[in-house]
Amino acid sequence: QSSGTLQKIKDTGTITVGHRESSVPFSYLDANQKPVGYAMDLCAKVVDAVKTELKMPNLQVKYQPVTSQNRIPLMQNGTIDLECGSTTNSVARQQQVGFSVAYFITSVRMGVRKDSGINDIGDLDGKPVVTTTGTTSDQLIKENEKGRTINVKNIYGKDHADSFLMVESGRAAAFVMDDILLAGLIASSKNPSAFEIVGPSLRDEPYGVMVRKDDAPFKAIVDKTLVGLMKSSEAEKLYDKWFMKPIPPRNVNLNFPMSPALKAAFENPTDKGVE
Amino acid sequence: MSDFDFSVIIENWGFLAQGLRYTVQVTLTAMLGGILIGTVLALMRLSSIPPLQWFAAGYVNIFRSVPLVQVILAFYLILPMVLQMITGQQMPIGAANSAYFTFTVFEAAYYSEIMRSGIQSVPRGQVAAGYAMGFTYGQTMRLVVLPQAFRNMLPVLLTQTIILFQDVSLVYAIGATDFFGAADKITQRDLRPVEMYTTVAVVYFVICFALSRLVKLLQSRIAIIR
Amino acid sequence: MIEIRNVSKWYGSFQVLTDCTTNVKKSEVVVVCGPSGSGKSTLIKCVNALEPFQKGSIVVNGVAVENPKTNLPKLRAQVGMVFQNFELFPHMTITENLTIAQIKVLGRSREQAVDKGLKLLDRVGLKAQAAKYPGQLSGGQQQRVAIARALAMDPICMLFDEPTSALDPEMINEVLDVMVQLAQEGMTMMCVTHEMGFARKVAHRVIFMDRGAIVEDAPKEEFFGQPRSERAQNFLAKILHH
Amino acid sequence: MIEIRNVSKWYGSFQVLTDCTTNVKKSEVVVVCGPSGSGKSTLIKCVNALEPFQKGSIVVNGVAVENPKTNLPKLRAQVGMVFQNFELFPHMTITENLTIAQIKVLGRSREQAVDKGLKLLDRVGLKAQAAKYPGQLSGGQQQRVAIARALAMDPICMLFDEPTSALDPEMINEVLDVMVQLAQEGMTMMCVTHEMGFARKVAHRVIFMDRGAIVEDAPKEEFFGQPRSERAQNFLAKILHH
Amino acid sequence: MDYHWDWLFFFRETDDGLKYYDWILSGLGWTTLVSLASLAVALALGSALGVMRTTPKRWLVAIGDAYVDVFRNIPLIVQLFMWFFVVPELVPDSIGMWMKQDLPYVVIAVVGLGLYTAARIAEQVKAGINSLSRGQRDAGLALGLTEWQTYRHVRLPMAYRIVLPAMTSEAMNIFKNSAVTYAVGILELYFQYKQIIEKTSQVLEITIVVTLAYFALAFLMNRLLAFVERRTRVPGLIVGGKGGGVP
Ligand SMILES: Nc1ncnc2c1ncn2[C@@H]1O[C@H](COP(=O)(O)OP(=O)(O)OP(=O)(O)O)[C@@H](O)[C@H]1O
Ligand SMILES: Nc1ncnc2c1ncn2[C@@H]1O[C@H](COP(=O)(O)OP(=O)(O)OP(=O)(O)O)[C@@H](O)[C@H]1O
Ligand SMILES: [Mg+2]
Ligand SMILES: [Mg+2]
Repeated sequence: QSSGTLQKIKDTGTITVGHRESSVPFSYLDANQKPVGYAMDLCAKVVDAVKTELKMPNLQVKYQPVTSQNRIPLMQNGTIDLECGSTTNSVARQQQVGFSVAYFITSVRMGVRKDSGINDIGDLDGKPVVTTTGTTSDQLIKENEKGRTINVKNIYGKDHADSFLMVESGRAAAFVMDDILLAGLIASSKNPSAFEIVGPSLRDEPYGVMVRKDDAPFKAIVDKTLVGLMKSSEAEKLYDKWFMKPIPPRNVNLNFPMSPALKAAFENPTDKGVE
Repeated sequence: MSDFDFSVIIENWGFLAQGLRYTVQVTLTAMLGGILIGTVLALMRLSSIPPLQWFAAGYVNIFRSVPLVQVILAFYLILPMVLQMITGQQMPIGAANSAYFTFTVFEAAYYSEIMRSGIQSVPRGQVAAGYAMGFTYGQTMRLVVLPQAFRNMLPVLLTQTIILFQDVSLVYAIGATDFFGAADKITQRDLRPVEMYTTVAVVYFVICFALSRLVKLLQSRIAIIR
Repeated sequence: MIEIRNVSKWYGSFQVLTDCTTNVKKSEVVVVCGPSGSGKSTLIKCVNALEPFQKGSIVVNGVAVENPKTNLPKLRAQVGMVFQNFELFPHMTITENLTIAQIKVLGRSREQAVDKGLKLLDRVGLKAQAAKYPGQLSGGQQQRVAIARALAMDPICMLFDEPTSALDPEMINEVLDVMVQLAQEGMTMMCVTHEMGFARKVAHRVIFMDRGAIVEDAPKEEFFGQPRSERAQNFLAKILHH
Repeated sequence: MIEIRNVSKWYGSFQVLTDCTTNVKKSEVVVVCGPSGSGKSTLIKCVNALEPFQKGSIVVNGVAVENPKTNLPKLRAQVGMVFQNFELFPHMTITENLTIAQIKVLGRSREQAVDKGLKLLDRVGLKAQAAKYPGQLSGGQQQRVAIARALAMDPICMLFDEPTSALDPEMINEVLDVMVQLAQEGMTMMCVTHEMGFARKVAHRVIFMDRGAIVEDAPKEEFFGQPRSERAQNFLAKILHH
Repeated sequence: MDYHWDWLFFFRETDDGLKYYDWILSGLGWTTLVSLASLAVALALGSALGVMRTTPKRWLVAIGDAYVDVFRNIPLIVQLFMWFFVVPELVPDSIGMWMKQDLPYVVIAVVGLGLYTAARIAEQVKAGINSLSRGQRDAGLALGLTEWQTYRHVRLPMAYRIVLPAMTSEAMNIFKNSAVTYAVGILELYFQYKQIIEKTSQVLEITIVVTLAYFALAFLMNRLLAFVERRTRVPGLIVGGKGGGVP
């Protein structure tokens, strides 16, 4: 089934893009319920490339919302051809699906209240730390404690808004999560100046565009497009648009400058997954 | 928390309303379809033909033992595969459409139990009277038993519908946007959970409360006939 | 008209009817009595095949009810039946109760059916109640409607199963009066009842059942004069004494 | 023993009892009859305050039941009551039915209570059924147990509400026999019933009610000989005729 | 469909040193604990409310009715959110702080789920009591039992028997409803389910296993209550259902 996706797109005359609905600023719904975001812009370029490749300028593009639970099965059963969200490229996932080169590198860090006095993982000893289902913060903390013995009380929010609310309401001292998500939450909160992101990166994770497994021809088009954007500094412009400027629907500004890790990734694009 | 910011509700009211409409549509579809299939299942269960009894009992017991979320997810993932096997081509049916099907099939199990006790609440003598008048089985059911069973169970059927209405929120598992899902998505994006949840609670309460008052009204209406 | 020949019936291993044989001729009125649980209801329900039986034969108007080829709905439509608990359809008005089977089974037009229904309702003295629901009538009135409903099908015979035993003492006579009138007009009737006054007045024969068997089957005069079996004597003594 | 003085009762705006006055002396047996819905059950339930009433007074053994200070459980324990549908407790064995109130209300020990219960069960001829559940007994047996249950509390008087009207004709006498015996032993009794045979045999007085009012209250001989009111005459004619 | 099946991943080690099946077992444990504890709360409170709604006292009926109206008409997940995030802000600060920092989350989950289910139990208990003939109460009172004693010895024992089938459904439901408590941070089965999907992406295997686990829990509860139903069946008495109906 190696030539699967391109063949399928050709046969059906449509390409289905899977997107998230609240992954700011990668892929989310704007005020008109249209999916927008950094990853969506990148994918639009991919779709253009597919049109050119197949010589089908009138290719129909369908959008399909996905969740973190169903995105992989939906990719596998053919509901979506391309997933543009904030999916970490991990070795475990590579058993099931394929990934493009990384278009973003996130770091797991801590979101805290400014008045909490927490600056480093050492300050977390004996405190409740929240994270969202799917991430094991205590494990990351253990890996990074560097000889110190830190005991934290782990609590879990059902989603990022819940977890953030735990920090906001004082249930948790810190929210251990991808820094870009923390930045988005802080920017959207009622009082952005009350929170900050602190501490070292506990782990770096690459985000990739998800495609079907072992579909080299299609993945090649995706990679070629993305690498082209990165080399031509067009990716940088898109980054600027979504991370450094006010974005819809509420015109908040994430003010999240490009990290050295991402710069490096743009220089040397790779589709290596994290362990 | 004293500084409630309800602007987020107003800005996104269109999206919420759209979600509410979807919730209502799924509820109505699953109610009508579920009662229809449920009645057939109830008749099968009460029939004297063992294979029909087994089928109906199995259907009801399996669906009643599995969490709805899992069923929603499983149907969403598996249904396209089944369709593909039948038609030979990939047929993604979409989250929104899958929910109509799943809820109808799932709720049928619950409605069937209600209809079964409704049918059993009709005295045996009524069936005998129907037959004695020369009615066939079908006529006895259609003209005598089911209208009474339905009337007796109307409040319970509606109560189940209230539960169904609330359960539609579980379609978040497949990413369809019902009322709750819309609220949740806006919450994740704009981060006003307290305001959003309060609004959601009020809207659900008002609708379900109105429905449960309707149940009471119907109960007293029916009491006159008896 | 109704021939019951060696009918036996079991519920599982429990025998409810044992080798019952009797015969109801046209225009004859037969009263069936006996202790509770003796199988009276069961026997009478066998006549229009509301209960199946395993042995013997019942022939109604020339048709064997146990024959799998018999068109039961058609047969039942010809046999009127009145139940202890009336069994009017509570969700229909009195008029609908009287017309639904005429329309759905006999295929009469709605006008014909209503016409017939109202005539019979008048006959049982309830024309004024036509638009009410059964729940709005007293027990005696409901039972009279039930009789009218059966008559509306122009039955060739009528079966009654303790038609007065669910009624208040005062209302029993309302119903018995209608039944006496029917008997006097020559309707063939098979009637389970403990109203010995009624039996004395109109029955031609009395059947006494005990434990599923027909113990006595005698002309009225003989039965009340001197029942042969001791069981029947005891029974009569008990229900006549108070 | 039981004095009912000008009792009136309303359900909302509907008057169920209108100015009822009567008196039951020690060892007297009073039968209450009247058409359905005339308020017989309501009146008898007022006597042990199962129904509240808005006007008048009822004094039982010197205690006014409508007085808010009256200890109702204690009063009710002294007044035995038997219901139309027996109302045995279906989830308790016969023995438990007979002992629960003795233990919980009178504070008797379990042995005492069982002893007393079995004695009474023997008296109504049901000692063998002590370990069964009510659902396993016939109606007549159940009603006899219900009488025994009431007697177990050593009541000073007994109220009966149509104790035989839910029974099969054959079983009525089992129950009436027990009641006749009780009456002959000098128990004070107030008894709603249509069994005129029973009334003739043991009643001292008969009360006839119609539409919530006591229309006749006369010694038995007078009532059966020549009821004063036309309504009572009609009623008697109807229920005695068949 | 090019799905990569791997049933053995359950025996693989996770990053906290346990195996994935340990996660599932621990989730199963929490699910059972939360469900049974909530069921106990719901039965106690629901019975009390159900009884209140059948008394002749108007104000007791009103309280019971209002409770049922509120707790039945708001989705469980919203109620849990309210208990978790909103209620601590509405009470005095010291209590609020205690609720946030010292009160174990499982207590909030049990209270939330228990109070929600209590509304349904209250409906059933009320229906059960009302389905008894009024004569049963009268008979109890006539023997001198107090109003409370007639509930305790006469009406409730029968009412429970009558509504046991309906309660069985509710008891089965509570396992499924307990899945929502992951929203207040309980590490029960559904939480582990999501967690494992995030970690391993073996969606189908884990979905099958977890679905079967829920099925097994509900089924066990069903058998248990069927046993109770058999044990408490009153000889000679037909309670509803069975036997009626269509030939
Ligand atoms: N569905 C059934 N299954 C098993 N036994 C039954 C069933 N229906 C009736 N019986 C039994 O059959 C016997 C005869 O019942 P039937 O109703 O004919 O008696 P009956 O003479 O009409 O009594 P009654 O005067 O109480 O109406 C009884 O012993 C009864 O228990
Ligand atoms: N809870 C109630 N609410 C309103 N009306 C009632 C209520 N209970 C009884 N009634 C009415 O009060 C009247 C008297 O009822 P009651 O039961 O005392 O009559 P009865 O003489 O015992 O009749 P029966 O012979 O049918 O038992 C009837 O008209 C009845 O409809
Ligand atoms: Mg019978
Ligand atoms: Mg009465």
